[in-house]
Amino acid sequence: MTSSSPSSSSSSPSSPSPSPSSPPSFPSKSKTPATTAAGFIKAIESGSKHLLIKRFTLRYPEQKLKFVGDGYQFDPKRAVGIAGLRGRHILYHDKCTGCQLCAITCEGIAEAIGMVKVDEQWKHNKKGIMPQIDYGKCVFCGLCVDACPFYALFMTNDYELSSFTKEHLIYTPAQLAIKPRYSGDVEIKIDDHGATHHG
Amino acid sequence: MSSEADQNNNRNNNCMIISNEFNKNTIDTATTFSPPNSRQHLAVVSNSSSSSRPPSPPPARTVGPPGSSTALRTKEPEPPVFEKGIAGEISANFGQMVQIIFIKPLRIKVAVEPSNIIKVATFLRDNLGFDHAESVAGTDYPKEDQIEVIYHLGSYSREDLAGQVLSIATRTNRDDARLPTLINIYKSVEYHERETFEMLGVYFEGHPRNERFLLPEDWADIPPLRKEFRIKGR
Amino acid sequence: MEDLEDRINESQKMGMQIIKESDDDRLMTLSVGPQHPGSGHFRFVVKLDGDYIVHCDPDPGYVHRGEEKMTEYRNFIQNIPHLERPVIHDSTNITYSYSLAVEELTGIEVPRRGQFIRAIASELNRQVYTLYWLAIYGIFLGHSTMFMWPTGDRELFIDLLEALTGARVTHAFNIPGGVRNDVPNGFKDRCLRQISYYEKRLKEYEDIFYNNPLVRQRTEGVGILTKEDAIRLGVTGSVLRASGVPYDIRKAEPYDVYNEIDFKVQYMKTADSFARAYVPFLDMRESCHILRQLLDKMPEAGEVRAKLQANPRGPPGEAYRRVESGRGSLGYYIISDGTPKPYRVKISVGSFRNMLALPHLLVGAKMGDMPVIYWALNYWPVEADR
Amino acid sequence: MATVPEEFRFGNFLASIIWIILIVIVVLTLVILPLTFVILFYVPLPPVNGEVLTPYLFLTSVVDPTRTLPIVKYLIHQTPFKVVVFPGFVFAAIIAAATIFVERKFLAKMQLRVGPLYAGVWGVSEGILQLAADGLKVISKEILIPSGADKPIFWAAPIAFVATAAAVVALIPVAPGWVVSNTNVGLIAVFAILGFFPLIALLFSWASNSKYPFIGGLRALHQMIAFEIPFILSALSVVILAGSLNLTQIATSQHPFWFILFLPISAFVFFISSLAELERVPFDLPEAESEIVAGWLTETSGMIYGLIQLGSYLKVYALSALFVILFLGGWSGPLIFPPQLGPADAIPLEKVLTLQGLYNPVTVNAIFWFLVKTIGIIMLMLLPRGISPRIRIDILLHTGWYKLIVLAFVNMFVALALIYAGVLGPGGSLSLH
Repeated sequence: MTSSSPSSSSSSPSSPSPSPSSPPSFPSKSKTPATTAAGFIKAIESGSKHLLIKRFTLRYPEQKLKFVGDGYQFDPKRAVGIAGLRGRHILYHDKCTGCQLCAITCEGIAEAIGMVKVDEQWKHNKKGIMPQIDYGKCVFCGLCVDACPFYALFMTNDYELSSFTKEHLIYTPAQLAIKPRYSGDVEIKIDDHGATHHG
Repeated sequence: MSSEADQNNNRNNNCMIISNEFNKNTIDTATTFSPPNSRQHLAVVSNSSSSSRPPSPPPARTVGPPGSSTALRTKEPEPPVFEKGIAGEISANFGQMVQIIFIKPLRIKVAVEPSNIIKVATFLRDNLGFDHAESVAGTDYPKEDQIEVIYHLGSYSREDLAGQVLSIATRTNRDDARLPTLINIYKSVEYHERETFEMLGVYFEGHPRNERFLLPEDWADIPPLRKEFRIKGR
Repeated sequence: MEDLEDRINESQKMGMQIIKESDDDRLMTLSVGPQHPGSGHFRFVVKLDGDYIVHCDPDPGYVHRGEEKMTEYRNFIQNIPHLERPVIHDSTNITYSYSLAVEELTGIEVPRRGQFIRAIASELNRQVYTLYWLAIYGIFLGHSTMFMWPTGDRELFIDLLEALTGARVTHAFNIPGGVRNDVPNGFKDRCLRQISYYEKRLKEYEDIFYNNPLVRQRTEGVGILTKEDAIRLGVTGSVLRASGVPYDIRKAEPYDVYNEIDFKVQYMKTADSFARAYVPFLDMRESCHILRQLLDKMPEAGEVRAKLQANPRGPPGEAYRRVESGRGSLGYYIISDGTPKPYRVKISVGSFRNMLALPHLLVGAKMGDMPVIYWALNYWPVEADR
Repeated sequence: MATVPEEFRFGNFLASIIWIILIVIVVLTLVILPLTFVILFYVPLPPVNGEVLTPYLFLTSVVDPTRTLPIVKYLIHQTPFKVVVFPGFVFAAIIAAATIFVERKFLAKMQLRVGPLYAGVWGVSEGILQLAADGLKVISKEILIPSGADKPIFWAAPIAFVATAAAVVALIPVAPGWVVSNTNVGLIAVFAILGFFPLIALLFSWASNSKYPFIGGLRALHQMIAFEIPFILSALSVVILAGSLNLTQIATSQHPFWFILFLPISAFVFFISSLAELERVPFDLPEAESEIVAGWLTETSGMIYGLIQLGSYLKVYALSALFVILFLGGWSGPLIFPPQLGPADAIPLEKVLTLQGLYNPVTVNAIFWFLVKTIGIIMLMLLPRGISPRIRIDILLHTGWYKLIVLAFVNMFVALALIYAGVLGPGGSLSLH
């Protein structure tokens, strides 16, 4: 009764792996330890072994993770996104036409985007309106980027947006145009002694 | 192109659902009938290899090259045989009491009158092996002044029914929404029916606890999933 | 199995007897939650006779957000970010079945590579969820190391998902018609390396937790849910599989590419809390196996996303699609009336269905077994409330 | 903009520091110096080194370093010093504090995280000041008393908890002659005092007027009573072998062979029982947070919680020291310290620096070995917290009443057999005295 023998796990290592190049490296065993003492000794061994294994804590403010690419982008021609972190947006003023598609998309999601008037003269932006994003409401889903057909609104790797007041969370078009500087260089390194975050 | 035909077929069916009226057999379900014996024979043949070993995969239902499309989307113009057999068995037993609304791969929807639902559900449980309810969904149709409550039934005990979901729908009047409960047949509907009561105001006769479940204790408004309840500001 | 039945009879007899003998003065009413560390956003009122629970009444709804009502105001794409809020740790799976249902309604075909990426994200997210669940199960048993290790290993999977989807928890990655973006460069190698590391870690988990005699002592034979009861109550996911029913949506109704994947449904027959705790673990191990195959079979190049119109809409109709999430079957029942917004969305979640087993198992159990039984049900309060 | 802090000005900062210095000087000249003189004039001072210590001599000793050491030596042999500082409260409290820090770091390492990090020197000793920071936080927190609580008991219980723990500490000898209270019934006194703890837990949980503390208090009572008996029985076999209840004599009587060689099962039972007595993992049922919130500590807040934590870590020290005395030979160990720290004919200042006259190699050696063993036992007590879950109350009671008592008896009979066979005990073949 106490011996739990999941009928399937015993057979899984022997089952023919469809990808012979990568068989499961560790056959699954689920045997009850022979005695109580053996189980305790196994547990103590497993626990004390970790005193020698490297820790994988990321010491965040001192270390920062390295991300793939420059943030999430979207290619309207191929209608597919480009992988990257969905952080703060970046707005290219020379591309934005003030079409409001991003704001319309956001209407049903977070209502974070509002169109505001800017003091700039662009031929392609007759109305002179551009998105202003309230990061107190934004959920960073990136669907506004998907909606932009003019390569004007992308997302960046900048995720440190905390501020003391709510007003500071509202980013005007001018603030959104600034390219953030993000210098994360820590990557996960996995070796025999465990996984670590390595700078 | 088969998918286009599908769409048309689908649309016809679905239009039917929305403008569904009981007692009026608008779809010719007679074509889907087949004798129960032949259905069971089919079922046994198609699944006899897998029924002995529990963890083995159920028979593949996909037709055509693997992965070219999802399992559900490769539909034959006519309803699949196995599902047709089940629907046929129901129809054979209840005749005009049960109305087959659609038969799709792995999905069957039938509609019954509230007075017959207990009889039909008992038959489904005892004779066909649908042993649990996955969800109970209520939908409000203000134009028709009706509320539809749909039970999605599945089966754990019968291997060949593993992927099947049989939906059994019934409708009640909006103003005095009352339905007989299925809790004595399917214990698993207990919380779902309770949720439907508070979300749509359908009183389930015989249910031990028609009371608040998910909403706040001080909720003093109409049931929120009725269409006339509007979220503020929208 | 006779032994098992004896135990059930014994415990049920005990529970019944206590109810009969006790008068109300003897009973102590305890409110477990919502401020109790062992409940989450959930409350169940238990009545104690000595150390035995004689009555249990679940009271969910503390995080009810009306997701089903909210969907009626947004179009099919806009629904995605808020639909993953009920269970952000499993957010790929909860949008998976939604996407499948919308695809069925609107008739969108997903490209083959997109299907593979979806499945990969789904399996990675299953690991993330199950590790989180396991961590909490560890701390519920007072095993603080089992809280820290899975939490740390989960971080590695979150990093992988972050590279894939761009967000750490709320991915908003599945979309009707495919996935949002293609995999980044070097993703496959990184994934494979991590899986082999992770399988080593799973062995450590087994040593320190599952084979620990004290864990066995606490979980084995506790809270037995027989196969008949499991079927009758309609539980799903690991709870069902622990009761001896090899039911997995990935096998029963293979969606996308799962019919090409060779895997076993993990299940156990002991039907106790240990089985319910061990089946997710076996699932994680099997999920590694699935991930390897998915990465191996994924086409090298191709479209990942079908081109959508701005507001996808389909003919009036209804669809009910399910996927196997970390907590079992997760189904969406969507009725469309031909407009870009759904007419009605019903989310049928595993947590809500498993909640029915909670009073069934707790009555007659000891108070000390409460966290062991409760969290082994794989119950996620936020998801149940929706 | 209320959230933005006031601007920092260096001038204000300097001014505040100067104010503090000024106030300290004023208080020193007006209060402390007169008070010192009054005490020195009116309190009769004892003789040191054959001559009567006068206020004049006492003050000149500050100037003449050679006179400092005799006074220090005199002072540290007085009872108040022993009670307050060395084998008594402060010493135990320092070890308790170190235990908390080591426990956190040790567990963190086992669980692949870093533990306390920011309070301390970055890169060298991270988090070493964390305990001080936590203590400050706990002191500055408001103490909330639940409505309907029995206030006198609610206030008295944490103080009684620390006092009781300190009373146990007072009975523990750390070196020959270094014990606060050297009674002949030391072991019985220890168990008698330990018997207060379930009472305090129950009283406090009752006084909290809350359900979870009450369940926790009852659990504490059950657990401690269940483990009291194997606890005492396992120590009884030590008493049989040593022939004494005095803890110092028990320690010295195992001079060549430690009792753990003859009584391994008793030592095991004693260790398990002391884990249960301390409410440590896997026996932390009275504080099981996932079942009964925080057990009998649910309603504690602020310094009440701090005091109970302090008391429980004092108990950790006391019980591991007791284990060392009963089974590991107390302070016995090879002499590794030099007989003198410096040459005998040194200049006065060097004499002071090398602590001549004060330094006793035997005592220092004894304290060293005692500490080494005690810290080892404490680490052993910390280990289960990383590897084992909490056990259930019925399994716990079953373990206590059925298994441990039987085991304790088994080894007691072994001890009796050894004595009757003439191997051990007074006049035994293996005893040297």
